[in-house]
Amino acid sequence: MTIRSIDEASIGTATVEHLDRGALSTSELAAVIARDIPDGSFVNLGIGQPTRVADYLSSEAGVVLHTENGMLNMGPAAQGLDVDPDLTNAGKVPVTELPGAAYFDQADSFAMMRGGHLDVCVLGAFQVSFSGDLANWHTGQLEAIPAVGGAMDLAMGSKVVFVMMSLFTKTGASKLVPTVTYPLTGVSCVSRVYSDYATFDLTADDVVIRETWGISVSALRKRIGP
Amino acid sequence: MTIRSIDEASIGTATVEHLDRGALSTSELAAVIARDIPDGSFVNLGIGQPTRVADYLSSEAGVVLHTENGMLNMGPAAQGLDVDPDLTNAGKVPVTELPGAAYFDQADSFAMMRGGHLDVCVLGAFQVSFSGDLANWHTGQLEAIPAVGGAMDLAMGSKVVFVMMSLFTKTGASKLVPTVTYPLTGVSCVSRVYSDYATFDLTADDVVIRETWGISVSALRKRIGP
Amino acid sequence: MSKAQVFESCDAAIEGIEDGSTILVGGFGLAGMPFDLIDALIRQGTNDLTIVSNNAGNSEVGLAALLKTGRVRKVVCSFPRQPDSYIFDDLYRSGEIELELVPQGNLAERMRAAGAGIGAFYCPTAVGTPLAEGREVRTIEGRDYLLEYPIRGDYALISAHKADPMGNLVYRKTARNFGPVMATAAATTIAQVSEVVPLGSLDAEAVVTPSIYVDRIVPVDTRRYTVQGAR
Amino acid sequence: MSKAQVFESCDAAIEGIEDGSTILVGGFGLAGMPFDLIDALIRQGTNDLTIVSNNAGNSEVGLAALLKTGRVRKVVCSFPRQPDSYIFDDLYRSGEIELELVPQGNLAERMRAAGAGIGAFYCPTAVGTPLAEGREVRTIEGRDYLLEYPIRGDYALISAHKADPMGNLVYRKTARNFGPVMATAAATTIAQVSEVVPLGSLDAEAVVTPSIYVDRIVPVDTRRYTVQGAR
Repeated sequence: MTIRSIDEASIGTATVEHLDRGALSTSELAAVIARDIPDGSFVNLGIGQPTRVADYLSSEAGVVLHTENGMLNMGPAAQGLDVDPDLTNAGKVPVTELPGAAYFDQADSFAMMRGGHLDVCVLGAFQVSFSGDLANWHTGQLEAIPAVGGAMDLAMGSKVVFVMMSLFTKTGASKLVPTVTYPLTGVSCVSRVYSDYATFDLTADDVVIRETWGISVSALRKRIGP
Repeated sequence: MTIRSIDEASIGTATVEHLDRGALSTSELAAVIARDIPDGSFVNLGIGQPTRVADYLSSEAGVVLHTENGMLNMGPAAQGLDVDPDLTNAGKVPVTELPGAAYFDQADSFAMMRGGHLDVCVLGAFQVSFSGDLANWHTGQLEAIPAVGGAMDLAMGSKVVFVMMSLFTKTGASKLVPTVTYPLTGVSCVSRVYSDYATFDLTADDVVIRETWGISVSALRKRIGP
Repeated sequence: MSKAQVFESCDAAIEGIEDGSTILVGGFGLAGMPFDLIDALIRQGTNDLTIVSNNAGNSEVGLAALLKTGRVRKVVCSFPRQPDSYIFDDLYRSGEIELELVPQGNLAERMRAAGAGIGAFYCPTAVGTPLAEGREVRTIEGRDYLLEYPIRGDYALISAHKADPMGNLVYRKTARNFGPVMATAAATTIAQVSEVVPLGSLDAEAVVTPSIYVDRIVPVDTRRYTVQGAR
Repeated sequence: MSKAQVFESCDAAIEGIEDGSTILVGGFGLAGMPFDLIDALIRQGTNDLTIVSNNAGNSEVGLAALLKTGRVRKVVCSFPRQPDSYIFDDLYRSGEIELELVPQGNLAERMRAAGAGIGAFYCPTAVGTPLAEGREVRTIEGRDYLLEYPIRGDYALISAHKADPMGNLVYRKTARNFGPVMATAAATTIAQVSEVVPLGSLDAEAVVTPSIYVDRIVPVDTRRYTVQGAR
């Protein structure tokens, strides 16, 4: 398994290096992900940072948001008098419904996920391996209280899984790794990693760098290894 | 396995022999079955003769009829302008709905049956064995076109399975038999047989004759054997 | 991507169905049968089909008319024999059509499994019967079960009552039957409906088939049949 | 037999729940949680309970208040850790409560299997993860699946929006969540509702939980909570 740029694969396009600026902010990263979600897709945005992708999806794109607690065509977060305790997203935040919404129970909602009907889901991650293994539910620390929710179902069920994360830990270690050291959420399930410094396609044979921000491909390779 | 009358079991009641009359008509048999269905039960009546049991259920009894093509609280057959091709029973006969009805799809309808939520189902039969094996879907003739529908699901799913049938074939052979010779619908699934000549409880050890019409217990034993 | 498209004709709506396809066809008897889509499929001339449907046609309409063309290789169904199923009966007796007989609940649950990403399931129905032949048996908590595998369709042809432009569906009474589960089990689901209503006019609490399961919609003039004939 | 009974108080509605029972408790966070039934269970004093619920309580209301009594032996859930789940957190850290962690979809599907008479099923979720430990793996058409068994309840305590006197239920928005599947999976299902409406006033096409799954109903004054507090 190698880490390479797009040009080395000779597929007619080149990896874009944005060296005139720093790494992406979380908002900018959310916008980059939103840009890559095809119009009309059915999408689940994971709890935390991924929910911010919704802010950058235009209504013309017709992307339909699924929330695993039982709804399709979820609208934006509810404000003020629109807050209804019976209408929340998977993060338990009050949200709204859009015309064409549908409600269903948990068995039906997870059947929908597991059955491969969602086009894209965007998840946060502690670590992702070069081959697409995902760790995002448990730090592995003994004193931590484990909680998995729908993470494993989303990781295995969606047609395409995008990860949204910062590329490096606070101590500078890469979170895109040869082998995941945290407890796994799913095996070979991530298709693409969106991070503040770069986006990566994870293929069966390679990690392909698609785009970088504030770092060159060669510098990126050195920091990620192996 | 023995065939015995209730009094031989010494449980305080005796088998009732109605010797002052002939065997039950189909209508009378339907009325006998209706009498034995507890108030408030959820009941599925199989295609054919068993549907006639509905005619003898009083509305005060609050029995709720299930039809496996997707409905609870089915009403009587539809007449004239009430006929709606979108509202039929499992025999494809137009029916009506009662207040408190609910519709559901086939996966949900058969989940309801298989999950053991129906209190009683009444099925026709070609043969029933002393131990409750049921044959009611296939004559076993090579040229016959097989068709099973929901028969096997009903046989295995209901809390109690009643069989409604004539006791003897046209040639006089008993349809309550030591071992079923027709292809099976379900194993050890019948609790009680209602027939024109007698009703029988099928227990783990015995066939208990509950009531007879136009035949004595001793004559009945001789005709059924073994 | 998966957003539903609304078509003006059934012929356009079924475009792309190829020879050799497995097609899930809704309906219980005549209630919920997608007559207009089937008629279009007959006009299209696709051959060597496997049809999954509860019954095998009545009289000479709908599924029976499709069988009559001789383009159906195999039928997977629970109850082919009906008083007016003479077209199927003749094909079966002459060996011109293959039959896989599946108990009705297993037919529904195997399609649900396909739609729900379940690899296989243990089911108590048909244990000890001729339909258990060749199936794995497992005893769980003292009860025997058969291992059943998913049934997937390349296409589902279903009939619903109303759709909105996104593809949300509601049905009418017992015509609901196999439509919702088939919609989940096919790669491409095509629904004929009596009416396409404006977005937002279906009650979100009462949608039966959410839009994610529906690919193509075509409004048709309602034809409903009873066993006694067309109404 | 199985017909629903309408009760005037939650205390009467939960009568008969015994020590050692397994209780399915509806709700996703606070939406759909049967607060009033849980309060009655606390008053009743039943002990040694196993609770199956998506979360393990928030703040000191509902399920959290029940856990605080120390009468819950084990929790089966998918997401116990929440910002305000300090009561569970303390019990777990001090070893006073047992936790079986189940992915959310498996939690729902295992209860569905219980309600639907499925003996076990092969599920792709959690393959290769620590939650696969001890589970049978089977490869079907090149994909690995884990064998999952049903989760049954002695009782289900759920919250719905409206009931009719027969026990048909409808829900409100995402508060529907686990109510419908839990109602199918318990020997006795007890539903608190905002309103009991006259027979015939629920749309038969829009009933979510048919009456057959509901044993006891109790109308309560609606209390709904957000994570920010009671509303």
